[in-house]
Amino acid sequence: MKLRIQYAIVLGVIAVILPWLLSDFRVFQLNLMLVYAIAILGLNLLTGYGGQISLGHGAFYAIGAYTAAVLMDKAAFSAYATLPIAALVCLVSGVLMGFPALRLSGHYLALATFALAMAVPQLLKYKGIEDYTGGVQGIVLDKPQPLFEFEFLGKALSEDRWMYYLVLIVTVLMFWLAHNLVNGRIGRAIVAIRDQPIAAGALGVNLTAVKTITFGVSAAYTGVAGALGAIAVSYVAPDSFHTFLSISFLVGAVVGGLGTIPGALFGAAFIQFVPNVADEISKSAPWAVYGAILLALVYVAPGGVMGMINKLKRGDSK
Amino acid sequence: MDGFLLQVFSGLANGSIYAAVGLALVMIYQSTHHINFAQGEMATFSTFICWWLIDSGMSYWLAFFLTVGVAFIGGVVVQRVFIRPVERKPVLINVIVFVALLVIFNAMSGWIFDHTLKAFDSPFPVRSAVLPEYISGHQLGSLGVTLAVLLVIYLFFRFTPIGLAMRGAAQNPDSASLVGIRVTWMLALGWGLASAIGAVAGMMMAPIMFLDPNMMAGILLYGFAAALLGGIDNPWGAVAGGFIVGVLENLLGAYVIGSDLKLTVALVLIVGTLTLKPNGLFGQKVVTRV
Amino acid sequence: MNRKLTVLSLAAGIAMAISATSAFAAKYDAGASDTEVKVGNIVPYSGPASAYGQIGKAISAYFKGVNANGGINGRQITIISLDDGYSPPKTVEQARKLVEQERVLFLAATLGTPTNSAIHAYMNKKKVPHLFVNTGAHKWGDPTGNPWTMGLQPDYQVEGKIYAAHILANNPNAKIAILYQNDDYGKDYVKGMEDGLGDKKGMIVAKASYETTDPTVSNQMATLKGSGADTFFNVTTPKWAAQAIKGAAELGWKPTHYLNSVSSSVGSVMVPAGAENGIGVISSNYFKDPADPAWANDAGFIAYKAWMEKNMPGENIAEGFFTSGYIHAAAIEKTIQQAGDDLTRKNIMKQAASLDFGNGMLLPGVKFKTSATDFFPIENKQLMRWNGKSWELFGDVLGPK
Amino acid sequence: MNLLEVKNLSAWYGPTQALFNVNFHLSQGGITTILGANGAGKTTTLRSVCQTAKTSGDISFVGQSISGMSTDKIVRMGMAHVPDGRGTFTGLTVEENLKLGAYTRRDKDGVSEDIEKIYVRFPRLRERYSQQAGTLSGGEQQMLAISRALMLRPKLLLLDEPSFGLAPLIVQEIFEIMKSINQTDGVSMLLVEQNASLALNLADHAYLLETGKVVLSGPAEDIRADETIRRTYLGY
Repeated sequence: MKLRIQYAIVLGVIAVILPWLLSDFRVFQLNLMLVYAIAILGLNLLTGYGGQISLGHGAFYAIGAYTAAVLMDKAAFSAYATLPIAALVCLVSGVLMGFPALRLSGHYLALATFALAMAVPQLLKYKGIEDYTGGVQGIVLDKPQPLFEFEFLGKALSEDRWMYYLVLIVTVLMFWLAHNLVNGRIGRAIVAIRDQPIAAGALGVNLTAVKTITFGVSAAYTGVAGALGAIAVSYVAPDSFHTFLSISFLVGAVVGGLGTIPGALFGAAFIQFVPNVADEISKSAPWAVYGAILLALVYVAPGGVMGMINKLKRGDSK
Repeated sequence: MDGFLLQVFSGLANGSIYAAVGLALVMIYQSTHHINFAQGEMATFSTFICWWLIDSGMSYWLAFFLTVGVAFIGGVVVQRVFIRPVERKPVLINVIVFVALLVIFNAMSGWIFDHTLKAFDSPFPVRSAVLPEYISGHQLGSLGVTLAVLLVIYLFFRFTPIGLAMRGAAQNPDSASLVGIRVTWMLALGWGLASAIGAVAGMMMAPIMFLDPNMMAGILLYGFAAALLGGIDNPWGAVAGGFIVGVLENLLGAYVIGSDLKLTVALVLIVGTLTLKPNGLFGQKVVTRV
Repeated sequence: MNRKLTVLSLAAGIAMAISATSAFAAKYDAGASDTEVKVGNIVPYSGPASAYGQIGKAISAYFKGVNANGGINGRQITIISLDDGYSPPKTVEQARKLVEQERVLFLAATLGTPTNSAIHAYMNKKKVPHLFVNTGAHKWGDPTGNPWTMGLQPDYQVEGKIYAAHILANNPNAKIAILYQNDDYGKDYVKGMEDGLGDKKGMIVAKASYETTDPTVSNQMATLKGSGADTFFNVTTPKWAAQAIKGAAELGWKPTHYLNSVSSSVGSVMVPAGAENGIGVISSNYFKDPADPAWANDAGFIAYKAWMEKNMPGENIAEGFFTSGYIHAAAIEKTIQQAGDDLTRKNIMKQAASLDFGNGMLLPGVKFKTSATDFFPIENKQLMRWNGKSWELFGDVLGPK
Repeated sequence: MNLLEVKNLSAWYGPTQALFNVNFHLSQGGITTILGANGAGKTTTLRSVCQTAKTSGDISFVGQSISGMSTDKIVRMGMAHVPDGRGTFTGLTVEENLKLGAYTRRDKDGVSEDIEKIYVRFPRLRERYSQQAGTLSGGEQQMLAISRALMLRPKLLLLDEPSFGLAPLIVQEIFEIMKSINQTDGVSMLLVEQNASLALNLADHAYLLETGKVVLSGPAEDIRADETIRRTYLGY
């Protein structure tokens, strides 16, 4: 146990100092990476631990983002206050989506959520809600301003660094919550349902309740990520939540390692930085490179990055 | 009344495209119990091959059948190379392979054939012989081709030994291998057929929608809705489902909810069918052994 | 050991001296130096709008040619073109990368209305020129509100007004049906048409919108034909424009057809839709369509063709997107030329706001014209009618002088 | 010459090893039965013979080594298999099930001739020829499974617990049919069966498996007469 605490302290120190070692732009990229990590962790709870496949988590990311954007734009909410509300709204929408999902498994659920991901951009442009969502124009938000001046290593506490600490706190909180959830009673029930649903039912696990709650919590995670993403980018528009966003989340979950908590960080780094690399490799087909990497990973290391790390750990510990 | 008939007929025409895509999806589901998310992009890629053949001087029908052949072989190769290694793996890994294939085929279409809009000529006369003011020549033609493909598929599965073997392999792979059927090749054949049907759907659609790498993006969802509504394991059902979705989408778009929510119609259809009637209108009961 | 040190320090001294002296003559902001000017560009190379990536390719090729024969005022121009997949959050990230990481002097010819909206505030806060954005929405020409952003092409509302004026002149009691894309671009055109008609807005009898994810516009066309309109205003992007033209012919509907300039490309719209289906269609444009035989022996086109063969070998000459890139690149080149050695962002903006020049590929009588209060470089267009083979220009050059 | 020769065969059922260096053989035209309690490795033995399980050791059929050969090649050499649970193609009709049995055969008219012979031997199958096989009773499905195997005109027929889940009267009828098939058509059989007394009446040679090892083998009469076997397995 001692070793893990040492890891945690070292990581904590690095996390706090990091933004002062990087330029504003890199910090902005780091913020996006942490936001994606929360979204992927949410998806991981549902797919990695719960075994329910979702190709539509971009929809909850969009709902979270728009909840925050509309509250900040129309109701002059402060950015921080929108986070819990976005979580709540997405929890409810997750549970609502969870009910039909109860009767679906495997391919069918993947299909239903894929349809959701494709329909969301159009729904956001719907005339009926245009005066709230700004329709196709989207909504421009202003970033939360740092509350005090601060200088360190020759760099000022800019909006991005302020945003970094907000995102860092939320990320640590979410990862800690997930850790407890997964190792607690509910977590065991979720995993039991994934591996032996009928046996789990026989042991008195209330499948309906656990599955819908898992869907709700997973949606809430992705919703909070959506809200943070909207604030960090300070602009939302229907075209920001294209179908490929949901695919990227799934890719991140797989690359990082399904059924693992830290895996979400590696997955987030992958979907944040690899597209830029792929863009350099081939201007006309960045997605071909992206797809090829994904295929290679599925064949070579289905356990993802965490799978490899565990294999190394198990390897040398023998 | 005139407007209504126009909507119904253009719905039927669109429906024939959704039916063909739905049929391709059923082909793969029947033989592999997988839903192929890359079906749309594979069809677009095959249609580009046909366009390239025609563009380099080949006659339409020669290019048409050559493309169907190439698409068939392509489908078999894709199954043997990409799908077979993960056959026994959990559903999620398969879904990810399909998604990766979707993304790769889409990018390759853009890379090899670039993004300029391409016209695709139709083998059918412009004015249709039947009810010309409601339906165009090509729409009537593609309706006919879709039904012809369905008939060929029906005859193939009903009366040829390979067709029978494929059905057997799909239902009971263990027994199939015990009567000497190479089950993995049957799955590959299923993919080949689906890819060929997808190519036909693409070639029927390109003259209406004009060919570009993202031609099929919108259609795939309607193809899913068609296959599910009709019954994911029933070819006839998928075709009927396609026509229903086409007409329903047009009528709802024109008269009920306005044409800017049409994708949502497909979403509601898919989720509704899956939850209320999982095996669709005409599908067999889905029985899973404990 | 110390001998080497002295040599090094000597060299450093000289270098300092050189840069110091030239510093007095020329003034630089980030992204400009004696030998190089760095310009940023963002277009969608992937995703749903990847067709427009070809514009970025043309711009980069243009400046490869310019650098080949000496660059501008002795400096090499480095175009850094990034992909945003037409997704606003990605545009924000790429813009910040160009401004803060690559430290470009200014951004130019970024494409798309939602994507540019995402970085509109950022560019003006950072006081980095956001020039010649490749979208016709009305909001880009706002010198007071957003002094660092400037459009290029005539804005959609002006074009809508031009068509409205033509309808009022030629068919005062026309019944107009409009098919438009459900976003800023589509709505700007419709607003332009409505403003142009003024109190006779009632002439618009039917409106139908479509989504970029719709497979076909066949049922919208059916509805519009059903409305009994005799005039059709077609506000669609290339793929749906071709469908609408062909669809109208197949439905046997022959209204006076006005087509928005975004889809007036011969190569990717009129020919695919069937050249004879589009006979009589009226559109407008501000540049010569390379696929149009009418310009076969026009001096500007011949120079353009030579440029294409030299800098973009093997590419399709008929592709209108390359021409759009060529024209945007010409505006960028002119601005840098006029800035001379004062390569500060303020001066770049000043020069962009005082352009007055023509270009071989612009229609005769159409030229770049900007001033401190007019941030719309190109505002005049000429109407043209499709005769089955090429566009025939008619009437005089419309729009403010 | 032995039709089937198995030398120190080991086999795995998934990750667990089920057979440990088993040796047995089957002579031309003979019926050999393999007895043993549940989980003794009887089914795995059959699966090993037709290579649908992971095996090591040598198996030769009609004088040719088939270890490592793909199942469909072995089937083409004339080995048919009536699997445990009958393996009926429930979604196909009775006739389609029979046709699939002859999938590897090229002689069209030979196949239809055999179908007619099956209908003569099993009139109930003729009555239900166009019916979904899943709707047949247990006994009828067992008849169908055996008929499907016969459609191959096999040299060797592997039978996995044909008596499973059937009423005694029907089991009697099935075993009568198997005896007549062996005598009239000369089809050698490898019978895996829990119902030891029935199997021993039919077979001429028997082996007794216990947790993956052969513990006793010999002619069927001796095994039947053996005191210890009767008490432990036959229960009388």
